[in-house]
Amino acid sequence: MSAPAGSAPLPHRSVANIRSPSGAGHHQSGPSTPLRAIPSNFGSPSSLRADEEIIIIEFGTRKLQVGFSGDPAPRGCIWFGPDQQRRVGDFREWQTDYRYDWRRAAAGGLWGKDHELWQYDVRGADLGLVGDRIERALREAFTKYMLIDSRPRRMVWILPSSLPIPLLSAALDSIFSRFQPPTVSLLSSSLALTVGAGVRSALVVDLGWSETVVTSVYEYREVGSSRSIRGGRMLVEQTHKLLARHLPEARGGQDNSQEYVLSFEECNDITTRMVWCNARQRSRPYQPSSDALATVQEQDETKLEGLSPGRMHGPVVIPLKSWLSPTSLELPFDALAEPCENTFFDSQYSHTSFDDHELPLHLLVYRSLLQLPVDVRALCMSRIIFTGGCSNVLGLRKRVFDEVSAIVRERGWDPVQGKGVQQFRTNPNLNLKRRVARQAGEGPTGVALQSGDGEEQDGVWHDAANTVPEPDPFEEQLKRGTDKRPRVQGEMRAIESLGAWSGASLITHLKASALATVDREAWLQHGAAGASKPSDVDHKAQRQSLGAGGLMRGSAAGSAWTLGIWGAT
Amino acid sequence: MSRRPPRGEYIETDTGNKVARKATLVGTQNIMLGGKTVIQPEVMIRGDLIRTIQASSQSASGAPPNNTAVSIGRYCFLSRGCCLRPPGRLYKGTFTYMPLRMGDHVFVGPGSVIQAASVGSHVHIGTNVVVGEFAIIKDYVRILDGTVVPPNMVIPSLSIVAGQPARLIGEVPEGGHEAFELRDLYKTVGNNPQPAPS
Amino acid sequence: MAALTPYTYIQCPCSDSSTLGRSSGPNSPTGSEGDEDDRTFDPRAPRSNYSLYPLEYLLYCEDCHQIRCPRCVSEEIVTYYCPNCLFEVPSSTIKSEGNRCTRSCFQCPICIGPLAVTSVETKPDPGLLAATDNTAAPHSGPYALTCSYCNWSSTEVGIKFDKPNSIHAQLAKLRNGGTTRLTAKERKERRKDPSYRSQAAATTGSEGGAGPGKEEKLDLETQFANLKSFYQRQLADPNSADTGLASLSDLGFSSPTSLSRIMSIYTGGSLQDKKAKSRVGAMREALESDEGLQIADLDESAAIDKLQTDGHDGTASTAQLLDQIPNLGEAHLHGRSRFLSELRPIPYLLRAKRSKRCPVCRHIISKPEAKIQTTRFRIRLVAGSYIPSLAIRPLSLSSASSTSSSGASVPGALLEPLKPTHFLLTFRNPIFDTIKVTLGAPAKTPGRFPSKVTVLCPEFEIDANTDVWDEALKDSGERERERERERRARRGGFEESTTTSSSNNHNNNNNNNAQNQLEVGKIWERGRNWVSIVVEVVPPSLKLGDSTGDGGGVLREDEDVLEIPMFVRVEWESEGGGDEVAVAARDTSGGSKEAREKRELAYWCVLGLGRIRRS
Amino acid sequence: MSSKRHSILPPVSQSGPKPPVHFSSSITIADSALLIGTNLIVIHSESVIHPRAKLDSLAGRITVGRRCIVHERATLGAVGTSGKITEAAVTLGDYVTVEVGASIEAGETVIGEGTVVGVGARVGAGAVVGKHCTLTPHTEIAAGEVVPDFTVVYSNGMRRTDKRGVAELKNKGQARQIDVLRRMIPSNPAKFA
Repeated sequence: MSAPAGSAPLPHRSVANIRSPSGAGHHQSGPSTPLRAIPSNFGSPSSLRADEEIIIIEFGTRKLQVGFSGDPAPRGCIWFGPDQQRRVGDFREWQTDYRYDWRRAAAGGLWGKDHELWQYDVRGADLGLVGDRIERALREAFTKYMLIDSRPRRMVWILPSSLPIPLLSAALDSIFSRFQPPTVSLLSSSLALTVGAGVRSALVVDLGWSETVVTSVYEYREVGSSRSIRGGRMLVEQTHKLLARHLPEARGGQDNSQEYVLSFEECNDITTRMVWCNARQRSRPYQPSSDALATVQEQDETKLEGLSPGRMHGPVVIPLKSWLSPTSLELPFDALAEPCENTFFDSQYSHTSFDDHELPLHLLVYRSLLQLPVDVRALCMSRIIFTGGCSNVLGLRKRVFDEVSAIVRERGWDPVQGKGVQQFRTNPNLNLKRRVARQAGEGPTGVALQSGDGEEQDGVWHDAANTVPEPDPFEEQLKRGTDKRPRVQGEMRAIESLGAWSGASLITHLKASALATVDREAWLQHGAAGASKPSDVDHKAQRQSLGAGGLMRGSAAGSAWTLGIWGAT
Repeated sequence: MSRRPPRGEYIETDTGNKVARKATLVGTQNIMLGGKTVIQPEVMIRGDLIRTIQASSQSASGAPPNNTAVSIGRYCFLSRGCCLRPPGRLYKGTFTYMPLRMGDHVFVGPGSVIQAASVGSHVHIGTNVVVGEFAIIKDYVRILDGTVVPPNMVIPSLSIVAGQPARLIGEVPEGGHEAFELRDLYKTVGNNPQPAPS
Repeated sequence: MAALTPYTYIQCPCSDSSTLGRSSGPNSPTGSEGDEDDRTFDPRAPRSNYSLYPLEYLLYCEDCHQIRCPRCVSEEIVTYYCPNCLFEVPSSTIKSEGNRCTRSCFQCPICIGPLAVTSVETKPDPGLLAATDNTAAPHSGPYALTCSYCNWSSTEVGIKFDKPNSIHAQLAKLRNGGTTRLTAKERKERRKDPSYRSQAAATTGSEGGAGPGKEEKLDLETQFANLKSFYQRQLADPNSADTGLASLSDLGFSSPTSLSRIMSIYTGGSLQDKKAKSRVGAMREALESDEGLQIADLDESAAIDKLQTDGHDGTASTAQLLDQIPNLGEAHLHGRSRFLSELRPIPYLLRAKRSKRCPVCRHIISKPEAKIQTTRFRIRLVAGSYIPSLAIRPLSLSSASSTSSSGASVPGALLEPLKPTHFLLTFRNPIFDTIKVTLGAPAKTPGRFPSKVTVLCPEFEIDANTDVWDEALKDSGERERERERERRARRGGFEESTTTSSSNNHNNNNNNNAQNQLEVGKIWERGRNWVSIVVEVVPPSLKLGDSTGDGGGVLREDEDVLEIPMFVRVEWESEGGGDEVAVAARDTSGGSKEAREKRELAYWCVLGLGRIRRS
Repeated sequence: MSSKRHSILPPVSQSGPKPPVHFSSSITIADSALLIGTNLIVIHSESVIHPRAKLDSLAGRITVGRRCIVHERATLGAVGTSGKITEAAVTLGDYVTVEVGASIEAGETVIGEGTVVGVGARVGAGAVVGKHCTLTPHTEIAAGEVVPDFTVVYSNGMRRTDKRGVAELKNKGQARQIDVLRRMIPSNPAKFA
């Protein structure tokens, strides 16, 4: 057992702390609060360590996927929901008369929020609570699906590369103190996906819950990433709107106060079951007049490509239980494509009218490709990986793919004709493309321009720009090297990945090291504060993508370790 | 014995069983009570549904001892309005009932219908529970109110089940075993009941 | 849900350490802000739901003299078994089989009821036919899994079996729709002969079209296997394995110097002979399906049509999808996993018997017998036999003191707002030493609707639980007599009033004489090893109106339940203990640490008294 | 217990008038079954009425088809929400099983052939349940609701279609069960005639 553990009194004994948990809270800053004793007292003796059985955990906003390294798929998947937040031994959810009062929850401002582990906006978030949730979910996974004892095991975490540090450290805190993994290695989901697809470069389109993130990976390194708030949550909200619109107007005045007329659970269910996505319409010009309405598109959906001609607009009956009075709703099948249309494409608006954070998917993909240097783009565009919950929306992947290829056909990769300075400012495409154009030419000079609109993206973005000069020189080498071994590039192509979890399982199984490896003792002593920022490690690192140095230092546990890309901010 | 002038709502047998006069016991000769068992009013036990597979010749009248249809252990508590009946099924082409066996310290909540093949000891069955035919319930099992245990389901020891159909929702914690003890409850009913301990 | 029987939750002290365990770097400014302000424990803070336990969930370490909760014990597996067939499963096979029963135990994908094997030909009613005697039954194959609750049958997804036993093995080889699937091994062999290709294309075509050209559609398991072997081939290095590994890691995960490395590698790779592939330099991408590369098939129009034709009823609910295990026998079912036709029987998850250790001293505090059929425990140190149990009863004051009777005299009745109500808390001492109990409760409960709380007697002693045999071999007669005493005592505490509580002999009840009216600092009544005191609460009125900040104008779930946090400190002396109770009683600032002979246990608990009537 | 009497059967409260009945000769009806009401009660051949089953024709005629089994405490013709008198209160098709404690409210309520009404299930007045349906225990069918053939109602109101196609086998099974029951349940139609 570690020295501090031995010397420190047992937490249980010290009454003062128990009496006022909050009061104790003040001690938090102190790196060696006696109460740390407990964690380090757990089975530190290495004899108690499980024979290398590495546990892989993929963190999502709504679910946790857990399994053993080397397995093709996770053992268990825990979704977060209000029922998990009850006290132990509270079985009310099983009482026949009990119904979760979602209206109250909705009134409390959480319509669906209680189905999320965390929100990326950590302002005012109770991080301790996040830790508790993770712990409980993990415990359930361990006992129910993995059937493992509580000997300390090494862990590999798969995280979205945009995860805010407070959340990450909250997670690390609770896991380190409750499960005592000797080390936790961090992997970014896009990398895991790339490996899971068998490629070295890819454009990962993660149609996630809280947002859609397009990450370009080049030679196993994230060289660029852009995101849009158009994600699963928005889709469910849209579905709710759709259903609400079709509900009979006899809604009952008492409910007008309510923003939501249906429960999140139900809308979510209907979304996953019934919502689909229109194929791209050949007939439609790429930029419709901004006054065209979503409803307009409905009519000509029969002549959509990829749909069998014989399709009639048969109505679909959807039972609704959570409405004031349980009923069943008749919808034209095509109406069920609206939510997807509005969420991900909004094609009735001209593409210039969107802010950076709310770009429609096809523009998002196109632009993130555009931002890439030519050679990188060539590789990425033929290695597009769709992932995330919304990739299950039937037809969505194809739609995005087609839209993007259409834009490419129309404009190629040339910068749009920009005129005037203010337009230069307002139209993001403009400077982006110009930058790319330049970079393709002479490289680094692009940085100056780039910094203009980097605000949305955290560190990674800048790296993206900065990495540009590096690939170029050896890309010629590459070309020379591979002419005998042709690499598919330059053409739009989507490939299938096993998924982030399985990718990570592969990586771990092959004993490749992670972006960052956090040592338990080190963490418990210093916490996130102890993590040396990649920049501090060496200045090259900053210029490297992925907050490099994470790997090298991290593996040398103890000394100077980083949080990899997550430490980059 | 029910001929005797009613002296209270319960018949108390010499083995300590307390059987409400308002209980409906059909085919009592096929019902075995282990003793100290409480049968509240409006309970129904179908002792007449005996297994016929081995010798279909014998009718319910000439009852050999092996003819037990329902056997109940000690300190069981059958609440008002519950119903115990042997499960029946097609076996090799012919239909037969099979005996329903119940261990000790089994609490059956009001309005529940039990058609299990066997119920272990220290089992708590809540209110309005339906236990399907040939279900097997092991020891120290808690079945929450309104649960529907589907036919043929096996519920392992120390489980907490609920739902329609029943599913495992938890395990009985180490400290929870004593709660299944029914001796105290036994005393609280009868012709001269004593109040429950605080 | 109006009625609510009073309950007690205990907060395991370990959860505080977890609060503190969170090193709050500069990064987590808002850590546990929930109860930063008030010093009392708030049962309604969202976090407390994670640290509160009913007494029976708690264990106790005799060596550390501490409560241990499920969060702070370390577990060890004693036995694995299938909850359906109740067979023990050797730990060796556990991992390979995904922790699921490999016999014929399955759950219904529709309703998750148990599935039974029934013959398809002469279909008997599965409701009446138990799984077990199919073997005995005359009729023979094909067989199907059927649910006797919702009448689902595996034939609905086109799955039938030749043998009634070892269904798990048979199912592994069957796709939905009945087409057989090859294990990775077979696949390799089959890949040799060309005739297979066409057939493969045919089978896979049904699932949404095979990849372009000679692209072969791999199921997840195979793709994973192919990828794995591909990477291993790439990493394998005749000279030294570690360089091989290094190549992936460094390339992969961007060490600062990776650039130069990549350069060298690619130059190295540029001499292209077959052997070069196996060199460090040749770490390349997978190029074909044999290497695990899969071209995505984006055309889902077929599925969309199916969605329209099948409609809502043809799709699986999220709950049903949740219970499914990842179907490794299929390629990516991106949207298609939603259809009922894609559901598969769910092999039962195994369960495990676990023994539990104290994390600190590593002593075993709970150990069940290994045999599955038995429910005995070798060791079972439950908190209930070490810390005082607490029973709550609404108290309706008899004639004597009128002030606030009725109210909640009936258990479960709603509490009247703004009306003083009394509850009787009965503490029962399970241990064989006299214990001293000190209670602390906030005058006002935290939360939006604070209720006033007064513990009339916050400090008292409980006599030892003397009669070992009594508890040990539950001689009902004895307990009977005891209870009898209590009962009469409760009815006004006449009888056998003797000297004040001191040592332990049976019949001494502290004489709180006659019609016990509420006296502050006075015990309500006392028994052999129990004491009951009175708590007076004044429930708030649940007036919402001006929305009090968060949560708006709506009453949150359980906000109408009157819960009072109470800090319980129990002190006792294990034999030979010096008497410094009085000393350590006041100062809680950990003077207790030093005291050796003196034991002390302190924890928060939450008393749920009842629901308050809405106003 | 003294083996003289084979049952403890507290007297049934024979409240109300004794209804006119029309029994097939081949039926089995326990003498502790409870038949009340004013309208005709028709029971077709080979059906079995368990002890303590209650047939109430107060709100109209009760018809039980061939080879039906009405288990103990089941109620046919419970005067439910609509207290109105109808021509046919409850009509059971052939091979219908009404499980323990199930109740079928009066008012043109129809249960189709081969349907099983599960333990404690409730069928509202005027509901029409199709053929070979399965109402799992505690199912509630609202008044006036129509349930198509081969529907399975499970888990509080979820519905699906029974695709096993075992209808005739179930009927065979029912026949066998009846063979056994009529040997066990002492029938006493005379009492009600």
